[in-house]
Amino acid sequence: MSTAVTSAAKVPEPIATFTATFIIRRFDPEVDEEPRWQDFDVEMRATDRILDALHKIKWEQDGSLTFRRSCAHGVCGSDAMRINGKNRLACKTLIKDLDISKPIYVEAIKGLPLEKDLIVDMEPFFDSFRSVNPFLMVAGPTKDGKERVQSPVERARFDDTTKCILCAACTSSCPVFWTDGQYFGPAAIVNAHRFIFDSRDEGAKVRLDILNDKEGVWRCRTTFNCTDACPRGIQVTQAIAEVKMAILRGKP
Amino acid sequence: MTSTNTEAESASTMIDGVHYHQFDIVIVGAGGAGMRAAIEAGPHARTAVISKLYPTRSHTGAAQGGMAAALANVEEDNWEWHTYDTVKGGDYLVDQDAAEILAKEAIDAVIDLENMGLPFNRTPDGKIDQRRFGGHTREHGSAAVRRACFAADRTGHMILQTLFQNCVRLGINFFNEFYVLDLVMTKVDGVDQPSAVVAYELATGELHVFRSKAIIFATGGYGKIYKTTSNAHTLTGDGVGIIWRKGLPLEDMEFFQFHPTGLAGLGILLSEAARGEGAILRNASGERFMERYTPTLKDLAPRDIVSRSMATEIREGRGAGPDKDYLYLDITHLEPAVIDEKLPDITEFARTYLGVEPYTEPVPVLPTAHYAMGGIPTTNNAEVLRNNTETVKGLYAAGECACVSVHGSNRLGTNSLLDINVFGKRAGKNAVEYVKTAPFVPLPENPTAGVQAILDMVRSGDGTERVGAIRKELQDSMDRNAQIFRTDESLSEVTKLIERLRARYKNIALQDKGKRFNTDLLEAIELGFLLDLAEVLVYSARNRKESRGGHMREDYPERDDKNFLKHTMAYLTGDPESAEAGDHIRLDFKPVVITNYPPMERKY
Amino acid sequence: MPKRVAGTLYRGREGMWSWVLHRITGTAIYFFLLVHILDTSLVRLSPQAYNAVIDTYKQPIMGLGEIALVAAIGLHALNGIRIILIDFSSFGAKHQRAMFWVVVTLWLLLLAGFVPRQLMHIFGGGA
Amino acid sequence: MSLIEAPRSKVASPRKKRGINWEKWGWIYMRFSGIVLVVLIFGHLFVNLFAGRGVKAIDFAFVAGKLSDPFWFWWDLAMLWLALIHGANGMRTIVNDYANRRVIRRILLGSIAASTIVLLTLGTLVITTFDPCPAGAHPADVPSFCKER
Ligand SMILES: Cc1cc2nc3c(=O)[nH]c(=O)nc-3n(C[C@H](O)[C@H](O)[C@H](O)COP(=O)(O)OP(=O)(O)OC[C@H]3O[C@@H](n4cnc5c(N)ncnc54)[C@H](O)[C@@H]3O)c2cc1C
Ligand code: HEM
Ligand code: SF4
Ligand code: F3S
Ligand code: FES
Repeated sequence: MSTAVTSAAKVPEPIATFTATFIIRRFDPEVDEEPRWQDFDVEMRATDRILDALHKIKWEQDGSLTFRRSCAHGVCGSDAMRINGKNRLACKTLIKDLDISKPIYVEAIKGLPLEKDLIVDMEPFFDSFRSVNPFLMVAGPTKDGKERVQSPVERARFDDTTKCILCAACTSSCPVFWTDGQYFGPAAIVNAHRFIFDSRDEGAKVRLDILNDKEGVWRCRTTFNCTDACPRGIQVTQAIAEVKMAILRGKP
Repeated sequence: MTSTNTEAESASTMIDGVHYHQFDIVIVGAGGAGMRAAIEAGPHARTAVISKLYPTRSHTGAAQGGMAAALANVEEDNWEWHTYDTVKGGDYLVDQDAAEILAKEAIDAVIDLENMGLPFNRTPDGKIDQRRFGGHTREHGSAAVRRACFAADRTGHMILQTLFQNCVRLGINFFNEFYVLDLVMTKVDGVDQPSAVVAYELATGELHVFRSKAIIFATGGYGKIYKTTSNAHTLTGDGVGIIWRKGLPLEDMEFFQFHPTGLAGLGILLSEAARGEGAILRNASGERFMERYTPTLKDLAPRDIVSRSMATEIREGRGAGPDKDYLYLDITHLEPAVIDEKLPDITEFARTYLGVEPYTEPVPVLPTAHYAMGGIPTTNNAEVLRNNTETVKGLYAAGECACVSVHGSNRLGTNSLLDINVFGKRAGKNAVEYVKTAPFVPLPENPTAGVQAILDMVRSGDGTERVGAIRKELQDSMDRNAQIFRTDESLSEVTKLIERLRARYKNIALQDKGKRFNTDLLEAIELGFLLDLAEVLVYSARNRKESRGGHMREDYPERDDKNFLKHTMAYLTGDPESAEAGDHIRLDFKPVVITNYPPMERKY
Repeated sequence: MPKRVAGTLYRGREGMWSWVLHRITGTAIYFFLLVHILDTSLVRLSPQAYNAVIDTYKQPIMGLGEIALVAAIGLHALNGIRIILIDFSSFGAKHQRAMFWVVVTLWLLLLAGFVPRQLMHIFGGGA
Repeated sequence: MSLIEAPRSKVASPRKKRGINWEKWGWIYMRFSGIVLVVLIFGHLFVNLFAGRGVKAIDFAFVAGKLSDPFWFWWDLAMLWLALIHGANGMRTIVNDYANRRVIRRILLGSIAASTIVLLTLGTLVITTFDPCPAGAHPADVPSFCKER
């Protein structure tokens, strides 16, 4: 046993650093007429995250670089941004997974009003979220003061969509959302899905009705950008398709 | 700003560029504790929740393993055993009446969450499933018990989401990305009474005064005083710092928990749930070393003991890796299907951040700064204490920023998610009762003066120092000197450093001079709180000349019940700039409440 | 007029590009269809009128245009089937990426069958 | 507040309660018609472009011949309706997506609707009232069966 563990163990190589170039789309609403690109050279290690690079820039080079972040390990949803053209969480994108022989482009997510540098206004996003009744709708508490019963199979039915951290990577990657921002967007649908397929919930009809809207599920053109962008690996397009089918059926 | 209640918004006015709002209850912090309080308060009083982050970004969402409650869904269990485990886990520094409340109300707290929609994992017959966790035992320590209710390894995420969802349902007023920087106190009949909080709006740089009858602090922990930590960048202890600067006491600040299994080098947490599901800690030679330290509970001993054992293994040269400086968490013997069902997130962290495949390889881990046992002292009703016996009327605290104290000198895993729900609810309920009869406390002459002073101080700085550099020095030193093992020498080194850092802090330069989304400015202010809290922590730790729970003094390795079976109460009494910590910090003590469990030797 | 946020091109994958192509081909076919209905309507007017117009379709340049049309319809139709499979089966959603490459393959096969034949028709002998 | 225009356009109507849910039925229609169109269009293309002499075989006589056959009569009629409505609905979606100015959007949607109605009427009339052997036509231009009448 002991030898198995030691031999299987990873021996980290001595830490090599190198210089990576970041081209960041800056926008200071108090100064700039329009966004501009700015280059930064940063000393990095392969295992560093893009968030580390942003921090290094902010803490060592330019304190005015502005972005949101909190948990730094992909569970709070603060730092969705566009890295080399794709929506990613800065804290979940490692330098080693990018081609650093070329500069790394970082810009704010698309389709939401740009506020400053990498920060966008999230209110329209949360508005959509709020409008799908994202909460358990039931007549009242249980009579015996205990939990509602739910079998493991029923629980597994909506497991995938409970993982959402509301980071907006999906919604802001959706070409339909970019067009006019009226579409509810994948994140709202994911959160509706989470309740529509929860066996305890009694509000599926209401939610299906909301999503059977001009700006609802039918606007999804199955471009899969959302699924590719989701840092939680949620099968977003699949979830949307399931909601469409539920609307056609008239029940979950 | 999110305001779902327009009626409340219209109540706000602007005078001299400062916004004034009025509510019955203002909750500072939208983590688990804050939102749980909001759900109690919202329907009964005009309530606002102010948070420096969007609610769902709060660090409650990072909690993984579970929430304890003696539901006895899978095996015999009862709340009395849970109380005992909590008391013993906290090395008898726990207030036992509070622990009893915690354990008793745990059951309702879990059921409440389930009824609100939380998708717990289920047993085959459809009840809430439960798993083992460190220090939770049956029959007073005879064997590990399955007490932690969980939703895969994202229990905190599901709690945070569920609470947020219910706040949406209730139409709670949120003021998001508003940084509360001061608590306004007004002298009434010779006593300081809270009348408002002052917040800085990130988006605009404008100040808001929230006048309120009751104020609940739920601002979370301050793990960022350390470098290696499982805590978020935003956990800078602002709330605790604000209370401190008001001259109100902080309790048991010397006790900080180091979680045994952070990803080596990063501090990202791998939940104890891994060990609850059967993971094993091994040293370089593959030995299951915990068998030597705690033969009964082995890897599921409380965190202070496991972390200390790990540090000992490394010190004695049994660490793994080229520098022998980490250990392994081994789950290779678990079925991949079980791992996928119960531990999907943490295995992904190992893959993403260390490039290790947990199905087949052991994961390099190290203890990581995790949880503040200490904080704002409160009664069992979440009322903030002014001293050992009196409370501050209308001021409440709950969650990690508070110290009830249910965790004593070492918190048991899964007891914090419980804490935020039980005492968050209590804070909300009691505030509602209070505001029914209480009047508004008049505002003082210039309520924003305190915040203006802070802003001027950091803004005016055209010095040469960088915030990032000062913070890094503090964190490095805390990791080196105030971590698992402490001595008077190491601790006083930090005290001296803080003194120097304070001088440099006055000389900082901000590069962002703007008003909108000035995170440069806020990081500077947060650093001020970090310095304050690190200083109290270290000062309290120097004074506690014994080893207990999370506080291990190598120069005083034994627990000393005769002299130190008491809570530390620290007060800011003078100018924090004064050279000696002793010049501006006064330490006092508060007796521990002991009901059923007289202190005993702690063996597992 | 305030400026719109423009950044780099979004680097979507098969799903996004197949959608872009679907839109473009759909639009192209639509405009062709408008014209095609009009010209075919000439059969009601008189045989001469119709024949005069249809003769232009027999020009080599139009012959090449017909290749483009068939290519567009082929891609649109095959991808349309892919979309329908995605919509109505979880198999489709799971394997959408592979299915895109199947669509491309089938499309190439279709063209491989049609193009030589069409070239024969337009450039080959016989009026 | 920001200089950057909010992408959320002002055009879209506030969410209102529906009569007929065009989006849903449109969506269903696109899929249903799509499947049928595969058969119809490829059949059409095969016969007109691929089989025999391809495009060079097409002339009045060819068309007249086909339209006199009830099989092709119904085929073409179905194809006309299904394809035109499919295409028009598709264009409606695209216009809704990209035409952000209310006036422009109205004009475009109006033209799509108008052209669809006109072309459907025209096409249907042509197919249903078609005379394969118009009086006075040159015998060489009409299908051979005209002579037998
Ligand atoms: C990685 C990790 C895993 C954990 N796992 C478990 C577990 O399995 N079981 C368990 O029981 N416990 C666990 N814990 C501990 C537990 O999660 C936390 O102690 C608990 O969630 C704290 O909740 P809270 O509501 O007090 O604070 P938080 O959730 O941290 O919320 C703090 C709130 O205060 C706001 N705030 C802070 N400062 C200000 C300010 N100046 N102005 C305005 N708002 C402010 C923030 O925006 C935030 O909304 C874990 C902790 C971590 C870090
Ligand atoms: C040959 C068989 C055809 C099939 C299987 C087919 C299938 C489809 C499907 C499934 C869609 C919906 C796409 C979506 O919702 O994302 C669609 C859209 C569309 N189709 Fe077709 N179609 C066919 C022929 C045609 C024809 C002949 C035209 C032109 C008249 C056409 C024009 C369009 C247009 C303009 C769209 C809208 C594209 C968009 O919204 O992005 N299609 N087609
Ligand atoms: S579905 Fe995924 S990408 Fe979308 S908000 Fe949720 S976590 Fe983010
Ligand atoms: S990106 Fe948009 S179009 Fe549908 S598949 Fe995702 S919502
Ligand atoms: S910082 Fe929390 S998700 Fe990246």
